[in-house]
Formats: sequence, C-alpha cells, structure tokens
Amino acid sequence: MSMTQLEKNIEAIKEMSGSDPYKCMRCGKCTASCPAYSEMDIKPHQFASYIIRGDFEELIESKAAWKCLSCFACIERCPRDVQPGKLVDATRQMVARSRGGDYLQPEEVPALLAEDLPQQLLVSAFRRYRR
Amino acid sequence: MSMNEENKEFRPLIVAFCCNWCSYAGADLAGSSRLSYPADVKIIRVPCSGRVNPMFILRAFERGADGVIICGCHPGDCHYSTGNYYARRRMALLFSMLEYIGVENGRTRVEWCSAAEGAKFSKTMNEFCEKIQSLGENVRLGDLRCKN
Amino acid sequence: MQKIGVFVCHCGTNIAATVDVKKVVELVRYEPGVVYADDYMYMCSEAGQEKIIEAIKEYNLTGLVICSCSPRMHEKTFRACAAKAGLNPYMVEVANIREQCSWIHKDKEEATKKAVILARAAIAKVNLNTPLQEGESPVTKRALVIGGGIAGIQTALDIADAGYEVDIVEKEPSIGGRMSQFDKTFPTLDCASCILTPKMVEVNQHPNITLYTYSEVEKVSGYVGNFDVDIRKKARSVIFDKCTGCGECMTKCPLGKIGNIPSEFDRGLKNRPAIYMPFAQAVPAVPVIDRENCTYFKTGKCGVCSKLCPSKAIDYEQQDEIVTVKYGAIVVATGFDIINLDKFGEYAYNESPDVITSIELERLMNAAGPTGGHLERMSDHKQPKDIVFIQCVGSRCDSEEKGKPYCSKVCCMYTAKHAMLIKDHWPDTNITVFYIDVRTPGKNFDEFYRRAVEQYHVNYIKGQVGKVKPQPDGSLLVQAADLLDGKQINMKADMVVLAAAVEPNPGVRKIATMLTASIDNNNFLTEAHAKLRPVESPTAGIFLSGMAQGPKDIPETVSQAGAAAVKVIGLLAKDHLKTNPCTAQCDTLLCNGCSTCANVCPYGAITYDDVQVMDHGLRETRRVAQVNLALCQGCGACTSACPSGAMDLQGFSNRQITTEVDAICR
Amino acid sequence: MKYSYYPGCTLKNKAQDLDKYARSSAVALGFELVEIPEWQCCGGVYPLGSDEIATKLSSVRALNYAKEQGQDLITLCSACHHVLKRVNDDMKNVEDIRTRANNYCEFDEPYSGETKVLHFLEVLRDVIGFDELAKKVVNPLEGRKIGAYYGCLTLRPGKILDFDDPENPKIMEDFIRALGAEPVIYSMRNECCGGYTALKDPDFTKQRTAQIFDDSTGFGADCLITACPLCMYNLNKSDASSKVPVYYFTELLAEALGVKEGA
Repeated sequence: MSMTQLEKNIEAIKEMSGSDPYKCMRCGKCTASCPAYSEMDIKPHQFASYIIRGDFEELIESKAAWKCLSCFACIERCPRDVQPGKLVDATRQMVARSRGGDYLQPEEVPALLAEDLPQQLLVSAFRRYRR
Repeated sequence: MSMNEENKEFRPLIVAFCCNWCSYAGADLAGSSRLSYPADVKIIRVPCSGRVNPMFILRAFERGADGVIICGCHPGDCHYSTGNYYARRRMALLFSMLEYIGVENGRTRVEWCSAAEGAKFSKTMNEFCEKIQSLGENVRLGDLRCKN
Repeated sequence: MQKIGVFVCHCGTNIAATVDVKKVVELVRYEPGVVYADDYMYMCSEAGQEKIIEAIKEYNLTGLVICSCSPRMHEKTFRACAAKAGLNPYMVEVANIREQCSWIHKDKEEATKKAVILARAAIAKVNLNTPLQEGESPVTKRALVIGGGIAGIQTALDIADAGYEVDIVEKEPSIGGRMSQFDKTFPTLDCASCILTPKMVEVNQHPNITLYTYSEVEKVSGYVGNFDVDIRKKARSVIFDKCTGCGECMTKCPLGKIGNIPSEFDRGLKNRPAIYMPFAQAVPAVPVIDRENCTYFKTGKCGVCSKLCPSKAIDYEQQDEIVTVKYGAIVVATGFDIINLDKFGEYAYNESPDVITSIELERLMNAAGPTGGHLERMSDHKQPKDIVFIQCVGSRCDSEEKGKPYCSKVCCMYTAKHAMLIKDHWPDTNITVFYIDVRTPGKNFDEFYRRAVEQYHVNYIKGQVGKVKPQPDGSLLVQAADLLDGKQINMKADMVVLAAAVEPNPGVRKIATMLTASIDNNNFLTEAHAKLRPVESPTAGIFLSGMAQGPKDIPETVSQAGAAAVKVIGLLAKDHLKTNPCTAQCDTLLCNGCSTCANVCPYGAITYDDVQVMDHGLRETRRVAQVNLALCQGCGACTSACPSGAMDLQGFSNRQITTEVDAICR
Repeated sequence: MKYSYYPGCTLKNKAQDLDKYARSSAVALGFELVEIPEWQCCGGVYPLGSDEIATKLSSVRALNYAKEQGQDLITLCSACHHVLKRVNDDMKNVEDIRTRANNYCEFDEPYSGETKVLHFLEVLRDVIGFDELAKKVVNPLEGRKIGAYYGCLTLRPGKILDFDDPENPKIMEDFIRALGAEPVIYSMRNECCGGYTALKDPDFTKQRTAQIFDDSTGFGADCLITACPLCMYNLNKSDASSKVPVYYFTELLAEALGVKEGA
C-alpha cells in the first residue's frame, strides 16, 4: 500500500514510540487520569490527533512534553492500547533528535541542586529533558 | 514462473488448502473486508483440513510450488469434530519428512483460522508470502512413482 | 470428454474493476473440455441464469464453470439453474474470482492472471466431475431451544404456536433469564416483569412446550433433522410433582438468615436460603436445594425443609437424571452476562460497595429487589444524591486482556433509562453521565436520550472517567475530563454506576463445540451469512437467537427469536431433507480391511463386510469397508487416512484435487 | 538462599537507609544479598524511544551477570526495579533489541531474558511468605496505622512489571499487616508524587504530595512507607511530613525484626 508523506512520517513515529496514534478513539481516559493536566498546554488525548494531523511543529513547541510526569497512568488505563505516554516520549525524542533542543542545560543544574536531592532525580531529569 | 518481460523478479507460487467451514469462509471475509494479500496465493477448497492428503502437498511441490499452507478450524471448533487434529498430526510428520528431503520447514505451514477471522487470514497469507519470498525458489521434487 | 461451458461474471464492477473479464473468457476458451465461454454483467440475475440455461441446451453442455463470487454465496443458485436445464447440479463448479481475487488485489494484470488460473483449476476439476444424486433423510419434528431467557422463550412460543413440539433447556432453576432481573425496559419504560411474566407462564402451560429447567445439554450427536441430545436434569432435591410451591421450606431454611449465601439473581446484593427459587415469579415455581451450601448435604444434620414440607416433596436422595431426546433443529439462545471488572481496578468496583454495575442498579430499583425498589447506597443505606454513570467500561477496548473490542450496544440506552427513572422517583438527584459517544440508532431511541437531557436535565459529559477515588468521608471522587470544554473534573458522587461490557454467556463455548457451530473470537456464535442468513449457524440445523449471536436489545432479540423460529418451522415442515451427496466411497478392490478409516470417522459411518471379489481372475473373500451414506457427512477424514487409497470422496476426489493442484502449478 | 543484588546509585548515596536496613533484615530472614561487582547505573528511566539500545546495556550487563551466577536479581529502588524489569522483558520478547544488545555485549552465551528480576518486597511475599515473616517479627508495630505509598514506578506498566494489581495493589498492605501494624488504604497511593519534575517545578510536586498526605491522613494514616528514593524526597519536601513521617519500608522491617540498631 502506498503512503502519503504524512503517513510515512507517522509511521516513523510509530516505530520510535511503539504506539499507534490511529488506534485512538478520543475517549479521553488518559486526560482524565493525567496528574499533570493543569500544567500541560496540549492534553494527553490530543497528542494522537496532533500527530495524525501532522502538527509536529506545535507539539515540538509545546511545553506539554516537559510537564508529563511519566507516571504511566495513561499507559496503564488506555483502552485502545495507544498508550499516550509513549507519544509524549516520542515528542521529547523528536525535539532532541531534530534540533538538539534540550530542555535542561548542564549550567542550570548547580542552581537547582538541593542538599538531599537523590541521584535518581538528577539522572531521570537528564534522561527526560535531554537527549 | 516469469511475469512480464521487464519484471523478472521472483514471484512465489503458493497453494493454500482451506477447509470449507472456517478458513475458506475466513478467506471470503478477508475478501469482503478488502484485506489484501499477494496474488501468489491460490486457494483450493476442501471440506475439512483432515481431507488434505499428503499426496496433494507432494504433488504441489513436484509441480513447482514454492510453499503450501493448510488452513483449518481452530482446535475444538472443527465442523467434523476431529478432522483438524488428524491434519495437525499428519502434517507435523509430513513436514519433517519434507525438510529431510530439502523442502525447508518455512515452506509448509498449518494455520487455524475461523470464519470470523478475515484479518487473521490476510495477515497469515502476507506473512507466509514474505517468508517464501525470503526463502526463494524451491527445490523441485521428482515424481518417484513407478513408471511403466 | 466433457463439454464445458465457462461463464465469467462482471458482478457490476466488483469483479470487472480489477479483473479483465473479456480477457479471462478469451484465455479459458481453449482449455481442454471447454466448448463455450462467455461473460455477463450479473451471472446470478434472472437474465444471467437464462443465458446459462440456453447455452446448456444449445451446446449440450455436460459441465459448468462459473467464475463469480464465492461458492458459499451462489453455488446453490447455479446448481439449481443447471438442474432447471436438466443438467446434474453437481456438474457445476464455481471459481471464486471475487472474494478471493478481485476484492483483494489492486493490480489488474495480476488479478486477471490469477482469475484465469482459478478458472483453469475449476475447469480441470469439472472435467473429472460425475453426476451425483442427493439422498433423503427423515426429519424429527421436534425442536430444542437452549436457554430460557426472552430469546429462548419467544423462539419456543413461536415454534410451538405453529404446531411443533419444542423443549427448552435452561441451566438455572427458573426460566426468565436476564430480562427477569430488569426493572423497566427502554424506550417505552414498560415494566420488564409485566411483559415477561405472562410469556413465562404461557411457556409453562403450552401443550407443545416441555421445560427442562436446572438442566444442561450434555452431549449432541447426529445432524440436521436428526439430532440426538443428552440432557442432564440436575437433582433439584425437590420432587417436582409433589411440590406445590408454597415456599414454606424457603422461609424456614435456617441459612436464609445466617447463611451468607449471595443470591445470584440479586447479583449478591442480598442473601438467599439454601433451598430457594431465584425470584418470586419463578417458572416453574419449584425450589431447588443448593447442595454445596445446604447444611444437610454438608453435615447430614438439619433437615428442616424436609420436616416442614406439607406435601413431603423434599428428596435428599434424588440423583441427576440423563434423558436422550431426538430433535430436528436446535436453537442456541444462551444469552449474555456482563464482564468481570477485576481488570478495571481504577473504578474501585471491588473496593467500594457504592460502585455498582448497571444490572445491580436494576435490582436496586426493582420493587421486588433487595431494597424493595428504594434506591440506596449499599455502604450506609442512604439515598444517593449525586450519581455518576460511566459508559463503555470494557467495551470498545483494544488492549488484549482487559476488555472487548465491540460496542455493547445497549448501554447508552439503558443508562438514559436509568437516569430518567431515578429523576422520576427522586427529582432532587444530580445525575452525570460520562460518555465517549452516545449511540442511539433505533426507532425512538435518540428521542429517548434527548428526553433525558432536555426534560430530565441529566448532565452528559464527553470524556471517559480516569479514576474513582473512595474518600475518607465515604463519598466517591470521580476524576474525569470534559473533552469538549477542555477541563479536568473532580466530581464528588455518592454512587457510581458502571456500564460494564456484555459478553456471551461463558457456557456457550462448550455448547458450540458440542454442536460444531462456529464461534468468533469474542465467543459470539457466527451466522451463516452476516446479512442474508443472520439467524442460522453455518452448521445445518443450528439456529441463533438473541445475545448469543451478538449484542442486541430486547426488541431486536424478540425479532430475531421470531426469525429463528420461522427458520426452524421451515425445516420441521419438511418430511425429508436432501442429504449431501458428497460422501465417501470405498473401492473394494483396493481396500485391505485395515480399519484405519473406521477409527478416524467421527460419525461411525464405516462398517466392514465380507465380500466376494474378483482379483486378477481369482475369486476371494475379503473384509472391506462399507460407508453408510445416511451417516457420512463428507469430511473426508477417511480418505487421507486410508493407506491403500481405497477411500475416496465424491465431489472432492483425490483425482479432482490433484488436478486442481496441477492446474494451479502449471 | 543467595541473590544477586543490584543496589543502584541512589542507594549508595542519598538513600543509604533503604539499602542498609534491607541488608540487615535479609540476614535476619536468612537470605543473602550479594552485590554484583561493577554494576552501572540503570539510567533511572526506561529509554524513551523503543528503538534505543545503548541506554539499555547497563541493565543487560547486570541481568546477564545474575544469569551467570544462576541467581535471581534483587532490587530495592523503584526506578531500578522498573528499568531492569522492562529491559529484561525486551530481551525476552523483542527480537530486534535482543539481537542488537547481544551483538554489542558479546557475552559468552547470548542473553535472552533468563534472569528473574525480583523486588525485595516480592521476595518477602513470594519466597519467604508474609505468614512466615510475621512469625519472625520480634517487635510488632502494634497500634500503628501505616499508609503504603506505591507511587508509579513499582506498579506500572502492570503487564510487564507483574508486581501487583496496578490499580489496587496489596503487597505493601500485606507487608504492613505482617509487621503487626494496620494498613491504611487510600486511593492516592498509586498516584504520582510529581517525580523528577521536582527539579524544575518544585511547587507542582508540592501540590501533588499535599494531596497524597491529605488523602492518607484522611483515612487515618500516622505515617507513610515507600520503596522509592524520589518519592521519599518529594514527600519529605512537603510541610505535612513533619507530622506524618515517611519511612523506607525496609526501616520498619528492620525495626520489627529487631535488627534496626545494629544496621
């Protein structure tokens, strides 16, 4: 089956994320479950539609990907196996891979450090925020 | 088997035996749902997977088939109660014998597909074609029956 | 040599769009045996059939190949057409160039090539066809209905009213099924028992209907027109003919108060005694003893019911009984249940007694229910003020083990019904429905839902609920999102009602296997044709009624029940059925009497005879296989098992299949 | 019984309590934690892209080491538990990742997910048994009402981690009962504390943890337990933690087993 350019781009996201945005039925269970809802400018259930429409620029510009807590609640509860959290991770990857736009710069870190900050936090933040 | 003159790439010849009750109906459902699979697959309708005599498969390989697949009802769902169980055991034996004489195991397959599984039928055929495509052309079996 | 006519159908553009029909005609014209080849727009139409008949007469055709849709679709049509022209119907073969060619391929050249090959295979086969004669088998004029819910009841009544005898087998102690648990029905808000109970009584009193309640189908053999069915009548421990249904035993059973035996009928919202009828209007009004819980059966002590029974109807020694009955047709009406909600822990169904399913709500609103029709929370018996309904719990799921891929079809409507009934009784209740889509196709259905919104002010919010959180104050916090307004919602509720997905009754798989009726991935029974034969199983003589075939509401179930009844009546009205002539045959010259074929025959259709044969001029007596044509169903298991090649199957002979292989591999 | 033990970086540093009480309790319960030599950080986060491989290799090495020892691999930190189990699942079930990881690592024998990864709590539940544990308790924590705080990483995705029911877990509640205390069940126990966003949005994590404390104390909890150093950090940043202390589950275990002092 031949594909449009958009479909090919989406196919690449599917590969990278392991999630199929076309399966989404817009039930919003992810958005209902999301603990970071108030912080996200693009809501979890919208990630699938942004990708299907090809609005990658808007996704990349949004701060939603950096506000996701990676708590996996949406992944656990998604009835369609879309697992929106994976699309959020894919967006982070798109940012890192396409333009090297990391959300966290090493120079910022000393100011953010607290005495009792666990290593786990720093490592996770670096992984989530940077390439 | 050659396609038209410009296009000489390998196209496998695949024979599928489908039981009338489940898998042939599954193939029909794949059709009415427009779920495509390569035209290399040609289906022969049999009443039951248990009707598939090993001779038919040997004959197909003798005549140049690159792959043979037998589809029946799911275990427990055979229209005739037990035909698919016999087919499964018979084919396990036949396939190991075929491998011994040079027909790789990937070229033969038994698959269960119900009348409601059009999608599974199409998926199975696509996979099988891909597999045969990757294996390339088959060895051709000789006709070893006594010749007068 | 055969004289074969080949007819290639365009099927409008269904075939012609991807298969060059004219080219197929040209390429098969010179195949061995072919004397005539032509194409036509719709071969199955009156004019198309006329064309075939004319060609048979004009060219003295002895065989036909129709290149068209699947033989499962029109093989019968073309066989009948051949018969009209005096040709044996089994001289017809169909090449499937629609479902298995034009519809799945895009490239016209490739599809045309494949169509030609399929046509060649069919031509090669017809060359070896022989005329076959259909046999006849008698029809037992009695039908079996498995399941005594509204589907089974309606089917049985319709068959019985037409004058045929019907038996209903129901595994519960009473008929009535799911519908008897309901309070009201949509879209007219009739009281469920008011319309069901009279039908239950009618079934019980109908001279043509025999009820086997607390019974299960144990074994099925035979075939259309001639099924033999073993029915296990489980021991009721109550003598049917002596019991007057006074109910003394049930009220005095000590376990009624202290037993903690949850009532299945009331979905565990109430307890029942060990000797019980599921509900007051049960038919038959004869209780059963639940032997697993009964003190007498567990310890040998008690015997209260036996002592108190005024008609001495209690019989602790009663045994299960198996009866064997002959039937001509069987209807499967095994109904549904709702899915187990263990996988939906986010909705706290197992954690909070105030999170309930819709069926539990039916019981809570039913005047005969555990609360006498007063809606209350199970935790504190207070009347709920804020009620949240969650739709699609387990329906429309794609994840493998959690839910079901289909829409349950009835939830949108019954939720609107529940909302309105609650508002009718208790107008100061706030009701919110969280939905994904509101689906209301059906007569007066959307109007019904709009009434819930416009007249009853039920608050519909688009967005699936994420989590239900039991709160320290005993309330429930519903975490959801309003997708249309773009808001996350944290709403307090006193009660949450889950519209759990429906699924076929779990016992149906076992029954389908006994009947060799096909079943889909969701355990719904498959119909013979999704559009044209919706109440028949592909297995002849098996018919489908109600939810066992797919999600449907009561009006649809009743229509389907009637349709299944008509099909059964049509079958029972015949004195004889034509049998499939594609049966096995034994070549006595080749048979060595090894019994291999008899061992694999699922029908016991093969016996052995000593026959005199002439072999190379020598006369000898041999033990050879004989096929009983009345029993043989034509599966061909014997043919592949036969070590000497003596067994063959008419219509699918070794030579015919081999020649098809050759034609494809040419 | 000997287990390969993967402590992870945080347990060597800021979360030493989680580690040391586990070690002393293990001795009291009769099994041995053998720290695997030269372990590397798991990364704290399961790789974001399903096509990533390099970030999985440290886990693969640890998993393979345990396999070579013929031992199950135990972790305590919720992040390590999460990453190790998911990488192990990939090695077992995803052909592409398995092939590429093995090509890179060049082990004597290819690794394909043979090692069983266990959380310390799973050992208590599945190997020792909570009934047996209860028998070994010398200082039962009677009268204490303890809220288990699971967080996210130990539970989800439930299918792969296979730790407990991801929506209504009970392993920590059973653990609390075994120690003689009363578990407090509250619905925020598997909701996220805010996780790593504490680095850049500390106010947001405070909102989250406030809800967790409100809910758990509403149901009567007088303290919380956790298995996650990051949850511990975030919970402790909340003002409520001064009234409702948060402990690593191993600390209460050591206390109940009477081995807290020597640890």
